[in-house]
Amino acid sequence: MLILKYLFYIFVFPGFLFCFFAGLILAGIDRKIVARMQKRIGPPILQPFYDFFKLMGKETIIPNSAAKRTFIAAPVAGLISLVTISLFIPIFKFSAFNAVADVIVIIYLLTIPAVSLIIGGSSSGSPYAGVGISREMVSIVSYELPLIIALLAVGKKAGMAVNDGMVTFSLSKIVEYQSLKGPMLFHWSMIPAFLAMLFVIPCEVGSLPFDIAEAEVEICEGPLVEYSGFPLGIYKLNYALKIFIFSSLFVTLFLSGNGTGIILFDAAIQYVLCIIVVILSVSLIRAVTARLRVEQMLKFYWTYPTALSILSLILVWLGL
Amino acid sequence: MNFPFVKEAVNSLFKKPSTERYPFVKKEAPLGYRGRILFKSDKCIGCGMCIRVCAPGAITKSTKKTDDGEEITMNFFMGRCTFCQMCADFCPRGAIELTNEFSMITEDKSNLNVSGTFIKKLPPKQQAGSQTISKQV
Amino acid sequence: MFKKIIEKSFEKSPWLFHINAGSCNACDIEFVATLTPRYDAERFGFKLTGTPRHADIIVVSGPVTEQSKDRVIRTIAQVPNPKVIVALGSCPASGNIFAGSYSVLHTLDYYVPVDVYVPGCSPKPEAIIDGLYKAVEILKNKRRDNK
Amino acid sequence: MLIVLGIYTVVTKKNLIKTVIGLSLIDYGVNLLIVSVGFNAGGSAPIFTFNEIKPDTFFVDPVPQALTLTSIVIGACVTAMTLSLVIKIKDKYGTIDADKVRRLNG
Amino acid sequence: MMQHYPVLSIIILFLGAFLNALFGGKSSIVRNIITFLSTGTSFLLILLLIKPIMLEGKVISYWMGNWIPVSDWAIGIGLEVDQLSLFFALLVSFTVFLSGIYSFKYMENDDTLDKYYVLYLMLSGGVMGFVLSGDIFNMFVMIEIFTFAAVALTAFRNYIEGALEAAFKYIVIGSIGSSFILAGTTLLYAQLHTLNMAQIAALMHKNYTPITLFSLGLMFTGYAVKSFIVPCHAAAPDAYMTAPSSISMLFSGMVNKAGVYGMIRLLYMLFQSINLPSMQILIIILGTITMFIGVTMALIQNDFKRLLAFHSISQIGYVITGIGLSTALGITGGLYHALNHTLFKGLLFLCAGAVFYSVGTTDLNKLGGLAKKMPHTALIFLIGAFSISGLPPFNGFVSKWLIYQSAYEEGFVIVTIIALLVSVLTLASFIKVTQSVFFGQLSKECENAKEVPIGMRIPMWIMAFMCFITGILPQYVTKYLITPAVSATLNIGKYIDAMLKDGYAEKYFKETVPVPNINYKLAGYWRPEYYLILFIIILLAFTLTVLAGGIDVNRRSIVSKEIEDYKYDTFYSGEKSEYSQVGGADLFWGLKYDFRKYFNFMHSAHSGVVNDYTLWIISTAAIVIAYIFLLVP
Repeated sequence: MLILKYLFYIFVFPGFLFCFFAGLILAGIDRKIVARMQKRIGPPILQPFYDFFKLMGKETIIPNSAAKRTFIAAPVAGLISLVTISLFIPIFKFSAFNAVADVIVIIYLLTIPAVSLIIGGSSSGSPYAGVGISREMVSIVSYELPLIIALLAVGKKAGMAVNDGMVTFSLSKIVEYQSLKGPMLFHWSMIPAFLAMLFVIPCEVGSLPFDIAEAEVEICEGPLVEYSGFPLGIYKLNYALKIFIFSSLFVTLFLSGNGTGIILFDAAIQYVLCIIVVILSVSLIRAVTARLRVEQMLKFYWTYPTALSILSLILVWLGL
Repeated sequence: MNFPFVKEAVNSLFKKPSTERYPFVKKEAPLGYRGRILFKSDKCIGCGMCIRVCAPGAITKSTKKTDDGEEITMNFFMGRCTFCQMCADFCPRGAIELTNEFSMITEDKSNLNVSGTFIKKLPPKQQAGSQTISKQV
Repeated sequence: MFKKIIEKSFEKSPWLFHINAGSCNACDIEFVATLTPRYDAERFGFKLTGTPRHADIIVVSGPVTEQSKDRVIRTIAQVPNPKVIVALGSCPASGNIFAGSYSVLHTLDYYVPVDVYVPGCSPKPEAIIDGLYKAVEILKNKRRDNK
Repeated sequence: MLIVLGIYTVVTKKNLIKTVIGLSLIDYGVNLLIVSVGFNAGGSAPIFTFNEIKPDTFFVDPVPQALTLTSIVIGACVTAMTLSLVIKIKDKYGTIDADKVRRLNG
Repeated sequence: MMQHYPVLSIIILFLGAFLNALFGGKSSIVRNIITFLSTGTSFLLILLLIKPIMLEGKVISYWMGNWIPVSDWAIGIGLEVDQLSLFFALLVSFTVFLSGIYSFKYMENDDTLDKYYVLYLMLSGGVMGFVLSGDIFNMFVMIEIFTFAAVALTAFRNYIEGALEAAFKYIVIGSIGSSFILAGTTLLYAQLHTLNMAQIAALMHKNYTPITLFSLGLMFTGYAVKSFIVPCHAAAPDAYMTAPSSISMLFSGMVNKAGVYGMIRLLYMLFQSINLPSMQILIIILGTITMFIGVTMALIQNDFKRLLAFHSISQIGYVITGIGLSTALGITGGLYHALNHTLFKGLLFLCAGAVFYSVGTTDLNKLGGLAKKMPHTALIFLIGAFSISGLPPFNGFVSKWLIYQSAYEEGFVIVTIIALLVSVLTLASFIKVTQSVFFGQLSKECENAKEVPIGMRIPMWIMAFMCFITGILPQYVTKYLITPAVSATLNIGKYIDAMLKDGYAEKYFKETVPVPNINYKLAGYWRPEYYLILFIIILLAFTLTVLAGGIDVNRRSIVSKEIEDYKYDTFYSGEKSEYSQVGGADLFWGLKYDFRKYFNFMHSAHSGVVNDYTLWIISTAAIVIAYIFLLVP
């Protein structure tokens, strides 16, 4: 019986199907909002679905300089890790697996899709992919630092109150803390961490100002140069899933509390919050800014957001 | 670190998008637009002025002997034309006119040709005395 | 049912890839103009991609000069099947004013089977949208008949 | 004292052979240290045969002496090894100046 | 019979070395058999020892030449095997056994092989002896033996460009380190008149005289030199790079682990001073610096083995930090990481050896596209790279997680942040290696690269499998291997009683020895059903790919020849797909550009001159001693 419950978790609710639809719709909304900001009609909301199914229908070409097996396996590895992350993220107190310390698990699981993109790109053997990989890696290094500090700050804050002063790495404890004391955002010591995380989302997801790795213009789609048909579809799906998962992680960290009892309502509320977060951070910045150079991005990420999150860490450290 | 167009982007979010819904709403080309060529074969006298003046050489003339004169067909190959309207200006008889129809999408190249034929009656020839005329002058 | 969804989605999200085979850039600007807010091509799902591998519709502009000949052939060969080739402007169709030059020997359809011609020395954005619209139909029945 | 002197030579001298000498100096210094540890005044050398142990003879502590034996042997091997290496470096790099023999850096 | 296993395992190794010297010259088969037998039996003996020691917690003590301690005063050299030393012995014998198999094939086109195997067995015997011995001078002798063997092996392939120079540096630094240890041992002896570790621990309890503190400083630096902690790490990368890969695997698997073992024994056993916060901070600072410098130096390397060498330095930094935390969780993390490090670092060095064996060069800029020619090595390398950078299903993740957890709980927030950052940088540098060695365009040199013979691939597969297992089943590994070892480190009462006789420890320790509570809940361990779910997901994903992949792949129609031959070339925006490999030095331009001042400084700091390295060691010794005298009492 337990297996069935878990199977349901994996495939339906917080797992594959839910994320599949939620992610793609979120990506559609994001593209529509960006279009509307530029005063043009913009594609229909279901556009990512059409893109995905069209790519399923197209022929898969494997270039002869590619290492065939890794070339196909890489996108699937990214997909698997994204699905497993979604199991860990609690939606208002309900989470498929409430392992004790899953913030670190999530940090590492979040790097796997990026690594799968890199391995896929490098296995395709094209020089464009080589350049794309080195940029993707630099972008991972640049956004990882502020992300870690912000998560530690949140962990420390939740840990202060909930599990007797020790730091907590478990999301369910963080949610519990927020249900007691209201969403994390309202504690003024957490505002810098909130802003830092807001900056991190575009780079983590790879949206415009920081999508140097998949810059269409200069190095034509970076690591995805040689992909076509089905693996490319999986990569586009990964992109959409990442938006959804990272924003819902953001919501659990900063905006959650004790939602209503029924899971469906909770999921709906969480999803609405995700949309707002995505619009605020990804679409707005995407519609307005141009693409940065690699080391400008690194310089940016290791100064402003890191300083913000360190500030909030210190504040939390002083027990405020 | 100022984001340039944030204000403009946000309030354009609420305004109506300014795209023209083209395929569903037909749109007329502006007045003087140089579109597809309309060839009025009855006015044309086959002088070939437009051929000489057409830069890409999109106009070809072919004549065919028929019993009551030459049958001349002028063929304007749209695929080669730069729509510069030189031929329309230079045509002494104003036989060429560029309409403002702009979408000439085709699958095969052949139906890009605009052509018109007309019969040009030659002046009646005095069979024997043709050389004599020249001497009189 | 699955095949039907794929069928419909082919029509809804064609991706474009632009090749400049020596054109005077008039058609290139017009082509990109279709993606601007005024003639928004994105509402039909058109999206400009960076690599031929991602593309469905290939838009070639400019007379196929000797230099760009084998590059055009190679790039078009690298596009995965059900692909549609659109000749933008009158240069690829006939070589326009460059026809007689030493470097323009043949027109595009000599090297590659062209599906749609969009004539006009830099055709209007609306004309380009019409052309792409027809290309999408061709793509759909290409997809259906070799399925 | 000897140890400090040895360290000084190893650190400052450029010529590799001088470094080897410095090394062995350090080694001998430590050996002297070991021997001196075991010393207690007035004791006689700890060599005796079983039958004539006199209860009250006062011996110098034998254990460090055993230690020094091994460490002298080790010191000798170290010097032998380093010298053989120096010879090989000489014919390979053509020089034994520490500054020149620095291809592996970074 | 069990009493004699530890001694036997050491003797067999030395016996093997001796036999090899005698009969080795004749033919390679004889040599291989001797080596295989000796390493195999010693590994077997250690395995047999696991049951009594690990499970029942017994501690075996064995007096060489049965010099039984007279009136509870240790005279002879005692051999002491408790859980901790057995844990390390297991590591040592496992790596020795595998590397032996590997080197049969790997070294076949080298000359004077019998000398190689003699030195090889000397090295393994030395480390085994070091790990099992209970007497500090005996440990010193064993250190000398394995440093000697290591130096000789580094210079084994003297035609390699820097081998001699690396060997010379290694021996100079190594012997300075061991003279420090010798000086420290003698000072201890001067103070306590005994060499037996257990007795020292008992006598030393709570009464620190200045001399013992001074000897602590000396020995601490000595062991730091041996385990290549940052200030004195300069000799390591050169030695790793020039030594044959099967030996550099031993270096990274055993030699610096021996240094770490010495450090643990020194800090936890002899000087229980570790729980003084000031001493703790020193070790953690050293650990973090090692981590950081090791990785940043690795990023700018463009030689495969040198990059791996710098990585093993940074991983040792992890282990040291883990141990420095001195909480039960911290030490578990440290030891677990030591186990993992031996596994995946050994694996990576074997892959480096395989690449060297088939292509002949390990320079990142020249290699490329080997995945097509050597699929097995590429796959194994990927497993190794993922486990070292700590991606979840593999073993690096578990141990790093423990270290982060304990570091953060101890309040060292900066340490956790740096540790996480270092793990991302490790990932970065391994992506660089994968791209420039295995994927990308096939370079000219690699045309004739062929897959590595079976003989070398078996140990690689075993290692890769072990990496995966320790990653998936952390509870079992910790329950049987690590927790007993941790309890042994923390609670030394049992060690002393077994060594001398019961009740001895109580006499000296005024209060009963506190048995630390090891019942910390293994924070956030994956419950077994996770694995079930994980496998289901992977199964699903696999079917998905085959199903969808299948549909399109067979539908790929071959159109006319002229057009189609370009179809499968990589996309060069039209150009002929000529060779242009992106890899090696020109990766991570962004990072290098931003920190170029830092990288240039680091580059010049490793000047390669022997004197500078020795200067560093001396300065670290001075700092450590000054630190101890100022802060500890």
